[in-house]
Amino acid sequence: MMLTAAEADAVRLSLSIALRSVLFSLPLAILVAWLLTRRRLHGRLLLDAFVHLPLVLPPVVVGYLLLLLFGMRGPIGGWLYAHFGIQLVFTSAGAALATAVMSFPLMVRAIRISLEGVDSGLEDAARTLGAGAWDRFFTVMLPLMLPGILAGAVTAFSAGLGEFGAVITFVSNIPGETRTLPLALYTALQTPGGDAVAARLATISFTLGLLGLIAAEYIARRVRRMLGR
Amino acid sequence: MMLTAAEADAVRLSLSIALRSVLFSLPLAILVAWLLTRRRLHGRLLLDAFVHLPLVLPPVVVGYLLLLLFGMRGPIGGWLYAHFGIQLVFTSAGAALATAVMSFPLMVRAIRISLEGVDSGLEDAARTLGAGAWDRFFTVMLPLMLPGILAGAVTAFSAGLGEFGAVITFVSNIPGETRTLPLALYTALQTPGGDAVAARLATISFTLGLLGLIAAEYIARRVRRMLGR
Amino acid sequence: MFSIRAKKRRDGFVLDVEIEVSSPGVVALFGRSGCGKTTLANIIAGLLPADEAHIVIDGVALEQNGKSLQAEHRRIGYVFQDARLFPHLDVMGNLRYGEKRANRFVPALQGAPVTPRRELPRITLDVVAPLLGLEPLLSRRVHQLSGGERQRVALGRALLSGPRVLILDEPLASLDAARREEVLPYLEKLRDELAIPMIYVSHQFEEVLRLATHVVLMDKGKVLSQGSLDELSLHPELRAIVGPDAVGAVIHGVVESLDGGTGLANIRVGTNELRIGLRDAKAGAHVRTQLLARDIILATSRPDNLSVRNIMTGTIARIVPDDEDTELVYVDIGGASILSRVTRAASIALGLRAGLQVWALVKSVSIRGHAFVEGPLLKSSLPRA
Amino acid sequence: MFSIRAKKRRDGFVLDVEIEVSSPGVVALFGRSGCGKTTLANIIAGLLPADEAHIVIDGVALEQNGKSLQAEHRRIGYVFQDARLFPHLDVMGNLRYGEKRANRFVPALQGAPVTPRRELPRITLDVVAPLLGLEPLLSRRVHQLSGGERQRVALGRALLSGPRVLILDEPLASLDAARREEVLPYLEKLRDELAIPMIYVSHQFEEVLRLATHVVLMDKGKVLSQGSLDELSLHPELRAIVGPDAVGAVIHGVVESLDGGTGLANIRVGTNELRIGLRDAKAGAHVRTQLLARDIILATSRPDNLSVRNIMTGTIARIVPDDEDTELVYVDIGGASILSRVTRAASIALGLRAGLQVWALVKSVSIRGHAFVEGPLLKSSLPRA
Amino acid sequence: AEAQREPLLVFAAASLTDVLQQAGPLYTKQSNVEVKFSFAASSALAKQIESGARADAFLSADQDWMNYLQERKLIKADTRADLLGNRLVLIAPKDSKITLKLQKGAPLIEALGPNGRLSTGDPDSVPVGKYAKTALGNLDLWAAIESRLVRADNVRVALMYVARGEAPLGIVYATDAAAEPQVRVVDLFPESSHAPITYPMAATTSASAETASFLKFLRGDQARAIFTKAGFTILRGAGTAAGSAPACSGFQFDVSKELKVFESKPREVAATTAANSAAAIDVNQLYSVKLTDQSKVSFATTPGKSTVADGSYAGLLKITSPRTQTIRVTATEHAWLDVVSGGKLVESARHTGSANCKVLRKVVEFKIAPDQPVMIQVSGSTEQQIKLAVTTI
Ligand SMILES: Nc1ncnc2c1ncn2[C@@H]1O[C@H](COP(=O)(O)OP(=O)(O)OP(=O)(O)O)[C@@H](O)[C@H]1O
Ligand SMILES: Nc1ncnc2c1ncn2[C@@H]1O[C@H](COP(=O)(O)OP(=O)(O)OP(=O)(O)O)[C@@H](O)[C@H]1O
Ligand code: MOO
Ligand SMILES: [Mg+2]
Ligand SMILES: [Mg+2]
Repeated sequence: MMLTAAEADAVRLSLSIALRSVLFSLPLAILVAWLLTRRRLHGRLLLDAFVHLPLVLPPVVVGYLLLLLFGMRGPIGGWLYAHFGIQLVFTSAGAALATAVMSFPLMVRAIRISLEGVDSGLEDAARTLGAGAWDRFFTVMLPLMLPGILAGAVTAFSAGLGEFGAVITFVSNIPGETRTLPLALYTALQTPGGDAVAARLATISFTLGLLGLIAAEYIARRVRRMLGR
Repeated sequence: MMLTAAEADAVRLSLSIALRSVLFSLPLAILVAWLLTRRRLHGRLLLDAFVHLPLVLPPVVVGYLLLLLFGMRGPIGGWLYAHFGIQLVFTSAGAALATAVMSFPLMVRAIRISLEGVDSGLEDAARTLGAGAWDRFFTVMLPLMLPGILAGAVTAFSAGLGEFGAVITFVSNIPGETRTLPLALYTALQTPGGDAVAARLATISFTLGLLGLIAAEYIARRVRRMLGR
Repeated sequence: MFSIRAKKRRDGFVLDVEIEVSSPGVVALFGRSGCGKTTLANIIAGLLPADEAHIVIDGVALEQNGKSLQAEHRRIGYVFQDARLFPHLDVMGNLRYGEKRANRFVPALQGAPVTPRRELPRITLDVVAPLLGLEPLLSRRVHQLSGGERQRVALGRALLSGPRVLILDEPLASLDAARREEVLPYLEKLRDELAIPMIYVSHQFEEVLRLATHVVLMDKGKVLSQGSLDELSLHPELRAIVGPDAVGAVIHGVVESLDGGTGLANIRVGTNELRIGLRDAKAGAHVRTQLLARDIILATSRPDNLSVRNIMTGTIARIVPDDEDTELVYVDIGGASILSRVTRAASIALGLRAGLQVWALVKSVSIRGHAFVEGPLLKSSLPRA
Repeated sequence: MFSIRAKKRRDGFVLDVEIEVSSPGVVALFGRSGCGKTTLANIIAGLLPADEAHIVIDGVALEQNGKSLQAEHRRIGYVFQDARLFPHLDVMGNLRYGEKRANRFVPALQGAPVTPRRELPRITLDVVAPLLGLEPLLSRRVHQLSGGERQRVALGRALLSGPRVLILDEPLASLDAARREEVLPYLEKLRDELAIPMIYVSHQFEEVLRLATHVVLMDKGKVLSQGSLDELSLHPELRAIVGPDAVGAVIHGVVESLDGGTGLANIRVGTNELRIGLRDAKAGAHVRTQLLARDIILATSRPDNLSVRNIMTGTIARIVPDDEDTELVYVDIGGASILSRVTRAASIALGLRAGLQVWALVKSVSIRGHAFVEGPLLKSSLPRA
Repeated sequence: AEAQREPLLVFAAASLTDVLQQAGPLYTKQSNVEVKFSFAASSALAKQIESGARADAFLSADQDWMNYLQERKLIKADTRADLLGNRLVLIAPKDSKITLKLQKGAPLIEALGPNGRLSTGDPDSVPVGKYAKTALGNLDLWAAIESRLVRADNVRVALMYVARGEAPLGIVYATDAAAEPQVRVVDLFPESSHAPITYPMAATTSASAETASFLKFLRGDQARAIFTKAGFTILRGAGTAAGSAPACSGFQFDVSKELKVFESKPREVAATTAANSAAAIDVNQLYSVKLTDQSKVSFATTPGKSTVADGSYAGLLKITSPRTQTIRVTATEHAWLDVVSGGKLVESARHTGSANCKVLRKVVEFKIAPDQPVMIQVSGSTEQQIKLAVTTI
């Protein structure tokens, strides 16, 4: 199947935005997951709730909120623009941000589960060997969480490929800039007789997701073997 | 904060739809997660990809696909209607279906991670004690997966509260029947000056999600204590 | 009774064993750390697929001709090296888990001749709980147990599951001596009265001595030697596994008479008589005991005025060096062989040499006799004597 | 040296111990399964918060006045009852994990007097790997190790981490005798040459005998008794932990002379002399040994023509019943006490009673002497003799 | 009193949310029939009806999706009528200083500033965007502005971008602009610059009997007040009852002459494909014009509506000697009309139309130089056969 220029654009954009969103949110998600598993942290529940916000709110609303915060007139967006010349709204960077925000809870959840699955005895062992909290985190927890992190990243990447509402609301649907596959798909569906194009795009979406899964599966298998499971 | 009748309706609908979707998809998700962790299953990757479809496709597209399949003129929907008088499209049952489909991959992922975290030595122990595959599954795997299942269910429930694109596309936006909180929110946003109402609805959404999370956290803590972690 | 052949290749390690034991009883797997004991146990239990296996236990085929019974249908009570208790159940729940499945239906291996199943005795919680000292633990959560407590619960759970065979992978390693002393008699009972065949993995000769009817000595995945404990007790490789202090001949005897007052029994061993502490034996009962080489004192003339009650006459069969400064002296005491370790200095001083008549002394308290009930189980495994 | 006080309440179990040991060396925690040894070890390591604790080891305060040093700053090499190897690293990776952090900076407990840190000797992989037989395992993955192999790797990892103290929780329980024999000398070396203090949890008296300079006998969360092994070796509770065969007086002696040819050393014990196999000792060295009660033969007249090389004269101090049919006889051999177990029958036959002169016989091969190097570590823990 | 009857289910374009939510309860009050609305994108609603949704009526935001349903015979064609009209406006944030007259060569790009973007619906799919594209095209502004567009998901979002100041300018409907206090209308687009903005409504084939009465209510005074207040124009056809005579009302100027001409019998004529051979027609006479494939037609001047979907029809006609300076060209079908006089495209003076008027779809007025031959270019027609008349004032 040859892609038209517009389709190729959308594919390229989707991949790059999903990837950027994952790369951006992964370290943060790991950190947050870690914070959330520390029993004694104050305001843990609040942080938890905040992280889950994008999950419980409709994507469009998240898009609106992002616009309020990260728009050029928003408190954060304005500051970013004034100081760094960074513009998020109507750009692919903004699309990556919206995607990251939407998939953040999924990522945190996945990582958290795997974090909880790590035998605390091993952390104890590392402590007695002299590993401080950060050291332990990087040398014991992180490697053992790898399957969970991977799962979280794949979930986020896949979800990122399909992200729609928050993206279209925050950065609109600009060909070559923010028109990702789902937005192109939506555009096609809005046109009477656009079904054939939509089907094509859906197939592409699906194929990409599938490829991502296969890759993830392959990596996960290697990781699992490495961890001796 | 007093709710108007329409808001109360939306809250009730959202809760019931999210709950029904979780209850409906949970057993299936556990089954699928289990199948997916069995290394030797043929067509595992295909099943995996299929499960992830709703994640990689934009919700609106999923809604259209559901409409094509489960609409009264669709192959499955038509059959269901002809034989059982079951109508999914434009009903809250359909909304639950759409919600379930959308959150299914999240649920499966969460359950799968926790499934992989269960010590296979314990399964071996159960085998030598005479427990067959199903017996083991229900008496050893399932209880040990409980935290993951719970996490998956909460994720799904929360995501269900925020589900929009697939629902509005599949079952439309009918007050009292399918107008859940996010749809009501959307409707409010379409109305000039509807921002205040939208904000109210967003707050309700968020509060509900938060309550669910707190409940889940509480249960999870008890489960973890029960499992001696 | 046990007919086990198994091959399994793992990276850097090859297991290739063949164990044939015609009589029922307890097969001890003995060998150095890493020699493949757990691997073999897992294959027998059906938890690890072998490259090639033939496993028939108690007339029931578990694996043969490429066909293999599922682990859950093998009725093998397995006490793992790590206890593997279910963390979501309390102690009672763990015990009940086995008990509930004790009466399960178990299919036969396809194509195997269906042997009428020996009726297995039911072991109940009432028996197991006090025996293993589990009563105070019953409502405990698994993570609140100490290492030894865990192992006891695991043993109880396996016993309750109605096993046809028990596999015990170093079950007593984390128990203290007193607890071990309490559990061992029950394992003996299982063997003698309930006639549950066992495969027993251990490093402790003491345990093997009390339980085993057949010993398999393994090394690097191979069977080095197998046979009765008597034969194996003279095997040189044993020293490396059990340590020099546990070397000593295992001998059999028959109780001639008992002195209820002193608790000493007169045991006929070959042409000699031994007096050892043995309260529960009956006259005529078979007794097995190990005379540790370190405990045997040799004299070239009959000694008197000693607290030593056991003086056997015999002839030195041969003398072999043990370590740098000691020698092992094989003494034929008429119908049985015993081993004595002496320092080379003493050997020279006494002029020990093959053919010399000697008196072998051993304190009664140094000898632990273990009565064997004459059940169907052990008859065939008893020695010619 | 060790100053440990800890209280901890868990459901159904209360730990309340106080251990004071002024001299460096090896403190053995001894006690029945479930008595709280692991709990105490975890508190000392800083892994389990105590309700109340005061822990000073080697002059370094780890916990006091409600202030507590983090586990990672305590420099405690802990070998866990379960090995706890890192599954994502191979054996080499596990060993290196400790080694890499051996030179880490470690803060002092706030408010504690800063004692100049004794320079700890570096233990390197070159030493540890061959010693523990780890070379063939280095590139193995953790899940490919047998139970014993895991334990050896864990021990190596702890040794490499530059510990100030070692806590060993039954580290040898899953090793075979030969491997144990190989590891024990190294633990002795650690104690004597590297002067690494240890807290050693074990059920094996043999291990305790060889390593411990101070023994803490625990029961149900309390310290039953503590002191030198000599004192403790006569404690009745010991029997339940180590079993009747391991009961026996621990005595100290000084090497008088050595016979290079026979490998036997003459040891002065009180007014008597013992000849025991001891190759590596020098004249004048201190030797500790246990004379097992089961090994001691009593005679009422001097015996001859025996392979027994050790005949001590002494007087019966007292006789106490041991079990139903045996008695423990305390014999004063001039400057030391030894224990002999005799059957009641023999006791009656020989007319044993307090005040009677007796000859105590023990085979040289029955005695395992353990030379103590006269390092700074042990001087103060050595007995008056 | 009457028992509560089955509620009506009305599927309506999201942009009608506000007005219909006001109108609904009024109808319920008067008829004791509850009306439920499902608001979503017209496309989704159309497809839902296709999938068997039991909606009684459909109110679309554009003709396309109504046509979609009509082709599939899912609406009662005789109930279809254009209910409302709207205007396209250029808006700016309330505090913006921008002033601009929307005409050819207007400094729209300049008004956006160096980085600013123009916010409107996605021209590829969202109706407001499609109208904006046509209008900008007609004003020769499209090419320059295309890359500076913010293409919103729907008109409300486009409006919000401007209201929030994220975009300095936007193109939305007059109704939306009126409802949002944070924006200010910079200028209205000339009506001639785009096809009329109309909201058709129809009863579905599965509609309950009650539906007709509701549709009638929407065309009544009570509803009209709500619509007018919101800024909608009421199309003429909306005044007459559904199903009766053609709803030819709501025009913005007097078209009685045209209506009359359209009642006469048409003459047949075939439009030609080249300017030099254009078929001559008379004024004040109704013609039935046969068009040809647009791709085969070589226009004298590029038609004002620059991009035209494939498969549409076109053709050329000419009037030899008009005596007046003002002519009106009227056509039945939804076609684009250009008048070329003296080799130049003549800009339309004003136009009016009513999609629900079966007879007159579009009346466009042109000022021409007298006694010059006038060329009429028909393009972008969805039908091959259209009715057309040129009238003189
Ligand atoms: N999963 C595995 N993959 C590869 N090799 C393994 C695996 N598990 C164990 N081995 C190796 O197989 C050999 C036998 O291991 P096994 O666990 O059977 O020893 P064992 O006799 O039970 O030892 P121990 O007394 O220490 O428990 C060892 O050399 C071990 O390293
Ligand atoms: N997490 C816990 N919560 C409550 N009680 C516990 C917990 N862990 C252990 N215990 C109890 O505390 C007591 C001491 O346990 P500990 O593990 O310290 O024993 P131990 O002396 O190390 O025994 P072993 O020799 O069997 O390893 C035991 O009775 C045990 O049941
Ligand atoms: O009301 Mo619209 O259909 O978003 O232009
Ligand atoms: Mg093993
Ligand atoms: Mg312990």
